[in-house]
Amino acid sequence: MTADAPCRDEEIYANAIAGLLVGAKHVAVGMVSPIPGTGALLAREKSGGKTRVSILGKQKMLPWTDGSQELFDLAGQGRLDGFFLSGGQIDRQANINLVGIGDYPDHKVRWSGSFGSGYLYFVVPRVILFRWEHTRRTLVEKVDFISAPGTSEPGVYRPGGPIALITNLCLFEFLKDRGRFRLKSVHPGHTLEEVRDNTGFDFDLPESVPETPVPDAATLETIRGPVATRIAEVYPVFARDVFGIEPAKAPDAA
Amino acid sequence: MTADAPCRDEEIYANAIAGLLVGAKHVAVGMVSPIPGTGALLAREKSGGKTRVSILGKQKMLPWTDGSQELFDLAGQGRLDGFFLSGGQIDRQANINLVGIGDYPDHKVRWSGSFGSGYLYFVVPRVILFRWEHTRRTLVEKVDFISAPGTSEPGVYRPGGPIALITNLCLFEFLKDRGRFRLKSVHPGHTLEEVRDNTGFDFDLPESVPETPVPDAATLETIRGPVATRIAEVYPVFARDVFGIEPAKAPDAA
Amino acid sequence: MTDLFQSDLSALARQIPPGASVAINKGEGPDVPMALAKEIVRQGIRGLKLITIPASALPVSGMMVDMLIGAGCVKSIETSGVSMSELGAAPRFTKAVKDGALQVLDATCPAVLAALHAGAKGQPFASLRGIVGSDLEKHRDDFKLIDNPFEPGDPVVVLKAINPDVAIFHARYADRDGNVWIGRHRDQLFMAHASKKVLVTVEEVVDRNFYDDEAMVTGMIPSFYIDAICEAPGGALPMGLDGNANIKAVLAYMAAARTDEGFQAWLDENVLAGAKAAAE
Amino acid sequence: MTDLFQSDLSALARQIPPGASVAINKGEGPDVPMALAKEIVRQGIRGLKLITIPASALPVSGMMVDMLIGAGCVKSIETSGVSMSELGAAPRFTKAVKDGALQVLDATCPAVLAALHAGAKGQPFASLRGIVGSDLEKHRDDFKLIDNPFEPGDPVVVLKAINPDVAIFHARYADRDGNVWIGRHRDQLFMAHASKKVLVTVEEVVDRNFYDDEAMVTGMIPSFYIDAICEAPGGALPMGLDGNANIKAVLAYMAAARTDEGFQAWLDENVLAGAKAAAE
Repeated sequence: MTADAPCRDEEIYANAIAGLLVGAKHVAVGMVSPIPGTGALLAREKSGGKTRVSILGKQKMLPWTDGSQELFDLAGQGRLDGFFLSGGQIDRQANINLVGIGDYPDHKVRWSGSFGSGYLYFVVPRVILFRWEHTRRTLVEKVDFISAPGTSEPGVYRPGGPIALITNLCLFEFLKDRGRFRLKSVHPGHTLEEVRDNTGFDFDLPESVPETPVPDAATLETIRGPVATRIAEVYPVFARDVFGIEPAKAPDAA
Repeated sequence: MTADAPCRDEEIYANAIAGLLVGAKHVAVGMVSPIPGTGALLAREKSGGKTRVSILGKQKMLPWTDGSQELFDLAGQGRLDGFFLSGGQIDRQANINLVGIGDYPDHKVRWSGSFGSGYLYFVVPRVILFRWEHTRRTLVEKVDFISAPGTSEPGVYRPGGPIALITNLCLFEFLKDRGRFRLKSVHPGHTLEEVRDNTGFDFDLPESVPETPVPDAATLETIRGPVATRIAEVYPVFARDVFGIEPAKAPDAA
Repeated sequence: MTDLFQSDLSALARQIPPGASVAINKGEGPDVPMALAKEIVRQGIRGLKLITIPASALPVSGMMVDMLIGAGCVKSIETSGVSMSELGAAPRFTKAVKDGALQVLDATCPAVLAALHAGAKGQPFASLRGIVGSDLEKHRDDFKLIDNPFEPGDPVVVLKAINPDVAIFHARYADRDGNVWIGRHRDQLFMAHASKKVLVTVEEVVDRNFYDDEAMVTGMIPSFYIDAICEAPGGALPMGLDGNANIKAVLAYMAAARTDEGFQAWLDENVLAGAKAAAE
Repeated sequence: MTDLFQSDLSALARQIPPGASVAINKGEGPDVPMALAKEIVRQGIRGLKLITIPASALPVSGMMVDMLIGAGCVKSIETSGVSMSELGAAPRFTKAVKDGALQVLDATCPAVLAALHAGAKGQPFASLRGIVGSDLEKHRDDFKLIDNPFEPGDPVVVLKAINPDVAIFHARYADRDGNVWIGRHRDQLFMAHASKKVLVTVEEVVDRNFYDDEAMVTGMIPSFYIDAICEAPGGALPMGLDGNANIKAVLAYMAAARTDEGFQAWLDENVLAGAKAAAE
């Protein structure tokens, strides 16, 4: 893909994510998170390599030497600044549900599971939530199951938590003190009204709502060059669909 | 040293120790325990290699791949059958003191410390106590500091504990139910009276008191051959003094 | 040569009793015991309580767990997640939960790891930050919220130690004495330390002793943790030795496993065919 | 090249604040940071709270700790044991305790390791079997006897996590990017994970990146745990690279350290001489 090709939504999202990671020393990217991975790798490029990015899912791309526990130990030690979480449902208070719809355990719909959320949400200072489907089905008043709570009562050890939520319509920031979201920007081609109509919970508004910036030419070149090449090693299907590239090594050579 | 040389006391002790380890799968030997090490290695030879012996103090002789914790983890998992402990003081109830004489922390005499005793004494099924100086100073009615207790109250998790105590005068077995020692045999050249005079606590007696056996010629050959060679790698000074051999590799090549 | 070696997978699988709790690792590397899992299906071992260390959410590990569930071998699963990663949901897992045919003990990754670690040390429980106020805590008898004994007013979750009956995994090498080389896949080491029985398939048995080579010892599980080993080249397929999954094979499985009939046909062709042929 | 590298030991030692808690490993291998310890003595850093992982009871590690105590650098020591192994007692340690000049926090090895491990995970405490009914438990505020939350009536000791201010050790290699190779000396890895600052001397800095070689990665501490590295060939002497101590040198130290005057003369000759010459 050349730098002339029109900017894709995924690139706008990744650019917005990179903007939330300025100054981070170490960012990890969890499972099934190709756009967050793209955003984190972009942050790394923009930092001149100072931001370390560890992408889960492929052992040889990880710096660990102590097994799966090392990601969590690193976070527990306060050495991990950024992480990403999603949710089948996300609610007004940033509670996330990765387990299923309906009463536990008799779900109408069962999702994969809570993964590291029940821990990392508490200890990583900059957790970025992402959920591309922005509807009243996904962004709800109250989740059916709390995989991890958005806020904690006073006295609970909680150095970490959500700082933002990005969707296919907009970017929210999370106000820790108020325990609720505030709209930060609306993506190009979408409107505040559309955001309101499709959000199942109430949120705060700034005085004026800006548009989410489109990445400049240099940023696009970085995304489509070194970032795309690296993301293809972990997310071959995504890289093929979005950047039209194949990983250097065929992923299906068994 | 040839098999004709007279049997040394250390060889009698090692032979008695080996007799306590028949059928053990894995025996570890702690720091500064050359005679227990000799006994354990003899048990290994007699088992045809089935009894594994891990001697602490020299990394390259240890099978661990998970650091110092592995010995204790192995014991915690119930995979370690035998271990050795000593004490500056050992009392009637098999409490051991590795810390010092007098009131803690203002000791008249300070020893090195409790090492793994506070844990291993609880979880290793066959702990063999050794204290070569058999006097009323070392074998006391009540220790000044309990590094590790000989018995525990009902309800305390305690799969392990002492099975025997060997000294330069005799071999005691420990009666768990009664929480006290019973004399098992007196070493050649010593008497029951001598044992009584030099023991600071009361102990049970069998109907008749046998003499601790002297190792036979084949056993002596094993001790002075493969066992001595291996013990010299960890305890060069001991091996020189007792077996008159030098380690294959000079230990003081820095 | 040690007597740990078994000549075929069936001898290995026979050491897994029905109803056993079985630990399975994450599958980031070529360590998914797929060949052994297929043998479990062929032998019809049932009632298994799977424990994923800490999740089965990569294409091949997800597929293996999904297959065991679909084949009716699994009674419950303790996990932080089951999926095929970016390829999609695990079809048989999803269906079994919906049908109420599978008990899920929902966890979060570091909780599984911390509890396994406590088990590996022979200790009763581990403490873990986080979890407080989640629904995970509410539904697990083996997660308890206590007051930090060192700081009153500080609520902390403690997790009961996990000691699986059996751990199974695939590894690159075993030496002739039964030491198993895992490289930096430390999870298998913790699984081996924590489990009562450890069954391993290896790509290759090599005629040497790894203790002779400090570089190999560093990434090795000593033989005294291992109960049986079977040489099974390609035992992690469709996970390749280079750590890349054969995505086409996983997608073909997923397509078939969308329906009961499709799954059964896939099983017949890919798992049971050999056994049937041998029995005829 | 990373900016972790320091050109001399003095720059490394300056990063240890007076009064810091300092973790030191057991010293079974050629990993005793003796050269750095001597620099600590030269700089007169005082009030240190040593934590031995889990003991300092081998000839060279015992000697190093004894020297630091004798030189007045140490306020307290948390340890499971200090000695020179079969060579005998640690003379300055023994004297300092008798004089009431050193606070000893007596521990048992697995308690130190479990507490350090909890610290390495960022967790508040660890559970450990044993200890119950010993005098260790009675004298430690950071050991507490609680009722097992999962089994009422089962008393268990919990240990407060240890997070040292500084960890120091010697290692065989660092690569050009500051990754430190420790082989199977895993204790250093836990120390590095648990400590707020990690200062390392290495035998040799090699012009490569260990991530290119899976065999090296397996026994490596990644650079992001390391705060400063100084190349110091022979930095563990009198512990040799082959893991054998120079016993004559240790015995000479022990003979000298029997008296205050003898110890001072040994220090003058073996530690301070260079500094004095440089200052003149």
